[in-house]
Amino acid sequence: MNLTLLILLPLFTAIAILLMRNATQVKWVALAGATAQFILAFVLLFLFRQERAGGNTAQMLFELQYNWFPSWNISFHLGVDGISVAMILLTAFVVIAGVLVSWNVTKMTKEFYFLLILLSLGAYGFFISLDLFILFFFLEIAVIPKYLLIGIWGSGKKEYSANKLALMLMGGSALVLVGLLGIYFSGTERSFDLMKLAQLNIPIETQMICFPLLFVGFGVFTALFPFHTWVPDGHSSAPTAGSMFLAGISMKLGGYGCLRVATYIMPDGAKEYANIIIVLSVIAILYGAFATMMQKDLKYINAYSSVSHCGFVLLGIGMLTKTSMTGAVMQMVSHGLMTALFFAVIGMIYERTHTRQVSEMSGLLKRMPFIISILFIVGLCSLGLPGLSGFVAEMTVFMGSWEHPDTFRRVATILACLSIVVTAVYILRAITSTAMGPLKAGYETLTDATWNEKLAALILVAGIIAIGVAPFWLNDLVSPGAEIIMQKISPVTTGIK
Amino acid sequence: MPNATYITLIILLPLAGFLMLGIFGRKYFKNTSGMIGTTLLFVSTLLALYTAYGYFFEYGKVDGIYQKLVPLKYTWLQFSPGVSIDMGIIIDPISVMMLVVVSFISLMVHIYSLGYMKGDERFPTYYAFLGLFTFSMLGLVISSNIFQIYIFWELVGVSSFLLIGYYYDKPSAVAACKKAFIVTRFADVGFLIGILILSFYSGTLDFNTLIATLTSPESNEYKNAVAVSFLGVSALTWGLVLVFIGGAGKSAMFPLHIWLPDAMEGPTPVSALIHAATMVVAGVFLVARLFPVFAISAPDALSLVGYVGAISALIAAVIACTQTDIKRVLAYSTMSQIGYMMFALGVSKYGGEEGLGYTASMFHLFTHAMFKALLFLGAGAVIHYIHSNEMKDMGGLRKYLPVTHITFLIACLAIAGVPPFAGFFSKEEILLAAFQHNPIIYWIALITSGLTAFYMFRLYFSIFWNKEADQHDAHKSEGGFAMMMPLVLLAIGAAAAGFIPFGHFVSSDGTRLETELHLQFSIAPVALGLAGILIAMWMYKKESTKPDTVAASLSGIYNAAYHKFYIDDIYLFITKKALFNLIGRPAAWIDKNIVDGLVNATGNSTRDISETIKGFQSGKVQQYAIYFLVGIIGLALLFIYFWK
Amino acid sequence: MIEPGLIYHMLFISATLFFIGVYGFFTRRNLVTMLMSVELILNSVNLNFIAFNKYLWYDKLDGLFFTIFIIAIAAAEAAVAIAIIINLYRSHQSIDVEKAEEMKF
Amino acid sequence: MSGSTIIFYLLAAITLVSAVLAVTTRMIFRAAIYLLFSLIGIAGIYFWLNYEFIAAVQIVVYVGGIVVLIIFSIFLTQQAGEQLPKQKMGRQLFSALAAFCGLALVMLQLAQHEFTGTGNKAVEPTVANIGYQMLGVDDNGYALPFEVVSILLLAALIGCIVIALKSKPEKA
Repeated sequence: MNLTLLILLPLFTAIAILLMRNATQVKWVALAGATAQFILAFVLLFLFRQERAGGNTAQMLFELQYNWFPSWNISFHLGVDGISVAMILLTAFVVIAGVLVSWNVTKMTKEFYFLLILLSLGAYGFFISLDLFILFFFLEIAVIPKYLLIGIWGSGKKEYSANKLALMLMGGSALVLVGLLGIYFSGTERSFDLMKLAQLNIPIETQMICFPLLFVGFGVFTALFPFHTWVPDGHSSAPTAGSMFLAGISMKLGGYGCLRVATYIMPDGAKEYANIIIVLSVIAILYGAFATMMQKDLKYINAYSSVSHCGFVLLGIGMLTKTSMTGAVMQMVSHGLMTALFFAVIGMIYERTHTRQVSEMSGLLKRMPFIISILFIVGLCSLGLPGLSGFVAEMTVFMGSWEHPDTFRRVATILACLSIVVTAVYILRAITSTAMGPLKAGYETLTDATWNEKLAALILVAGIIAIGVAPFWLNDLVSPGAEIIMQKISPVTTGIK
Repeated sequence: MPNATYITLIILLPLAGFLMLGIFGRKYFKNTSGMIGTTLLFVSTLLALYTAYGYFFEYGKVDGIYQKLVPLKYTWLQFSPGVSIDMGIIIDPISVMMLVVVSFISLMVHIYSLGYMKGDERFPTYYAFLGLFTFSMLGLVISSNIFQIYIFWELVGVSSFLLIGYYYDKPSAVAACKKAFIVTRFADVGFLIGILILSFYSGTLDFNTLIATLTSPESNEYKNAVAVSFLGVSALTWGLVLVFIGGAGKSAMFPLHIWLPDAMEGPTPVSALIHAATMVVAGVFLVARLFPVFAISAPDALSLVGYVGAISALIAAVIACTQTDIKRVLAYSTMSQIGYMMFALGVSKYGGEEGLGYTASMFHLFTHAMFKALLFLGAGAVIHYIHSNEMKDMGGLRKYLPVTHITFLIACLAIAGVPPFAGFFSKEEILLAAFQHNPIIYWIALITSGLTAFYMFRLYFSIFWNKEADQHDAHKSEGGFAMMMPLVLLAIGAAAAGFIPFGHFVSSDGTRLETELHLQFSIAPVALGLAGILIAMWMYKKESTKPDTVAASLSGIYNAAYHKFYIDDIYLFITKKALFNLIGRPAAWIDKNIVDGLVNATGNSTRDISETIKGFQSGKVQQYAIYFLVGIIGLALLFIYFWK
Repeated sequence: MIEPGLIYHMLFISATLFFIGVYGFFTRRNLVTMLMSVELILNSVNLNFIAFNKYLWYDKLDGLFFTIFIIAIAAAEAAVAIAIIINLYRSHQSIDVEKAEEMKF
Repeated sequence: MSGSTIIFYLLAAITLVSAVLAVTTRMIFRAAIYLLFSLIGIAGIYFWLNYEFIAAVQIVVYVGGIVVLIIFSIFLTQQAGEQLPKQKMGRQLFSALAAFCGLALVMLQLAQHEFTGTGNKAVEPTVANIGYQMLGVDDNGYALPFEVVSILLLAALIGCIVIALKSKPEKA
């Protein structure tokens, strides 16, 4: 399969959207494009599994390389492994759901959909790049539409949030860029090629400097404590689809970058800084969870819980075992689906009740059984109910983390485990007080979900359940990739024989 | 060999019911959902009975020992070589016994609910949730992998949450379901960490392998697990204690019991199924499942189980004497009886005659399921008739509810340990086991058994005798066939289950255990039981002021017990005051003001700096020219004199 | 015939003239007088070119050509400048630079 | 001190003194006149150096063209007799200081620098030589800059017209 399709498809969709005359056409073109992406992602999955089943054990499949800027050794180098395929699937799910829930956007519809599709273009490009320069290029493509999405279609203090988000993410990108250049100029060979750099054994001094730059840079995207404050403001001000993309896709760019770029290229740096990463991620997990408990706005609740959940991604990476890395990727996929769905549901509720304050809602189950059922599913997923994706991912991280016999990591793991209680507290608080209790006066005429909302929700729920009920396929997809990343990190003493 | 397909079907049929009714029920099966659920479960129950028959009488026994068979195992999630979550089926005496109990009680509740929940707006949802619960509980008991049990453990918890909150527009129900979920969740963290510890040291998650490695003193795994210690206690003991915390949460052991009384907000049949007969004994089941490890490798952990069980039994019995809500009385009674099962395990040893406690515990679990379900369903019938849970609204109902009255009486006699009802046999075994191994626990158990008889008959007399029935509408009937049939069936069970030679089937090591009655030993408990009944009769048979007088004379302890020994208030203090105010609020504050403040401060200082700098851009050409010249001179000096 | 030492004199004159022009450019507030200062500066440059041509590279005429071109450009520049000044005067009723400061911040 | 040298110093003095007066006087018209003298002084220096052609150009373009242009613009924008507004004292001092420092620096550098001329044969700056080279297209020809400057002049011409045009009143 030619991977450029993944870039060209959104590109042509975006162009086609610009050529459309009215909002209806725009919507249908966007939906068609998103559906095509969705199908393409599954075709990719299918072909990938076929290749692997056929015995192709190359690290990257479907590789593709064009010279782009030969004098600086920049090439247009694409390729996927299991981790990328998982992330691409996630993106496809979120994009189609995002397009569907935005069906009622009336303000500048064409531009809105254009930006959504552009963002997906950046994400796909990011996930399939094997050249750090184009990886960075796509990263930037994925950042800029967010600013506009929040600034134009947002709500509340949207300008503030848009600025904050864009500046913090740009700051992160700047660190990434500095780190990339540091790597580029450090070795004997000037190269941006990921696969080449991974073989190069970058000197430890360089790693000590560049690893934190890259990790923190990407970490900003994935809400690394204390660089997470864009998350609550950004998510709560963004339009529904914007929040979905932000939490479902953008935050994953960071996690993927931490894993694929920082840890893969600089294993020694990762080992040196592992303890710091663990401490920060445990803080993010617990502190995010406790901060969530005090939130009153549904979007803030989900945003802070994202901080907590993304902490698991970083914890999985910081623990540096194959299982924990696999868990980190699973958590990315799971959290992407789950949080996108959560934001979609919040958006649906908000469209009907015109409030997001938990205290102002009550007994909605009576009027909108479908939406609230989805809310229950996503809430339960968030607190890690077996059968849904969150459980699988968190447990994999825990199991991976527990493979270290030293006390420090043990304590970290136990602290992280404790968060599942806090998660239960805030999730139950949020869903019971919105959904249950007597129906609030004035809400008697609320209606249930429309076809597009139902479709969007069901697609995401299908993803969540597919992972939750049958995690082995995702595990099989991801763990070989994690293993390769782990190969260069000299085997950490594992207790499990 | 057992047929894996049948056993899988036992579990999957309720799940099918859940999916079908949950997704399509509201639209297509508005009225037929009850019948669908019940039929599916009926098939399940038949299959379970068939499996039990097959296991106990056909293939289960090899050389006189019941084997642990694993007819199905499927790798669900591979962590690292050897460590994986498998979805499997384990067939051994306790899992088969539980299969029968769970499916049978569940079937009774399904049938009963056909009458009890008739006309409810969310009828299909109710049956869907029942299906989900039954699925999870059945899955739990046949789990062959410790992580698999955790998975179903959580699913059981969530179905319990959904069913407690079934009347979702009642704020008290909403609060109760939250509380139940969060308290058990808290305990589950212990369970989870326990799993992590056990899996780390044994290198597996599979029950059979895990038990085998951790109970053989020669294996390296065992040596490691015992050698590593934390706070003077070996890692293995820690792991088991943590697992037990999980079990204690689910089984409402002191001090994690606070959710159980509140859980009575759910529909009464649900209380009968989940919060009396099946889910709450999951903790007991878990300890029994890991019993060899407890008994052989970590006797300290096992004695902890024993003491926790005994304390819970006593405290719950005392509290039960003072409660006025009949369902709450039953809830505390459940807790007390589970305490019995726990300490029976706690005083047991592994293997042979020494394993009497194990058998007794399982036996009690079995009989308790019968009579406690019966009690709840009977209470349900009463509540259905009176529309109130409070004792003071009841009295003299024996004429109006004859079937309920008789069956309820049988259940009360059974729980009070009056021969020849089921409870007598199982309780005698427990007391015997305790007597043999731990006198302290034995005395606690004895006192508790007297209290049990007292509070059960207090309940019985208050409902069916006491003041004469007033203006209850005569035209109201006791409830249809659907409600009466389960009562009668369960009453038969409660009356006759004790005659099953339980030790022949279930014992700690799978061998045949002969249990005989020691008549001279039985005198004390039976006498105490009868005394309890007589006191209750004296106080409550006729309407009088005696109870108040007694309560007044024992005011200190009465008040403490009436307020559940203030444990709820302590929890409330810890969570509301401490957790929210001391951690949650500061965390949110720090985030808003310090972390975010720093971010904003960075932004603001950038702006301030630029405000200062922009003064240079005055728009005045001459100023620019001066800067320009000064700059040039500066650069020239720099390059000429300093940077040659 | 040629005294090389004189080049120093020429360059001193040129430099002095230049800084006189600079001083004028800094202190004058009237645009026309600023333009005059600029002309002085240009002339000092011309003088420099000529001096170098005369005393150091007398075998070529390049300095001379530069001077010619500078004079041509200066003429054009003066014309444009004056057009701008007049336009500014129309819009501001003044040609005080201190008052023409819209392009700030 | 030969007569030639005296003339040189005289010309230099005229140039510098009138330049100083041109930038300091507060009568704008007088400033223009002082500028005129300064430019004439420079033309004199050109004559003194035997660069007659340049001297002529200097007089024709600067004295005859630019200064006249400046005087016109003074008339167009200003009451000729008015005194210029006084600059702030601080600004004056600072400008003088900056200019003086710059001058000192340049002078210092000049004084320390040793100039060496080429030993080649001199080329006479006659009008014929200038003319040939100006329009020559060989290695030393200046035809291209010449053309460029002519285009620049044209552009300046058009630019002047456009800038100085009165903007039309906007149509309603």
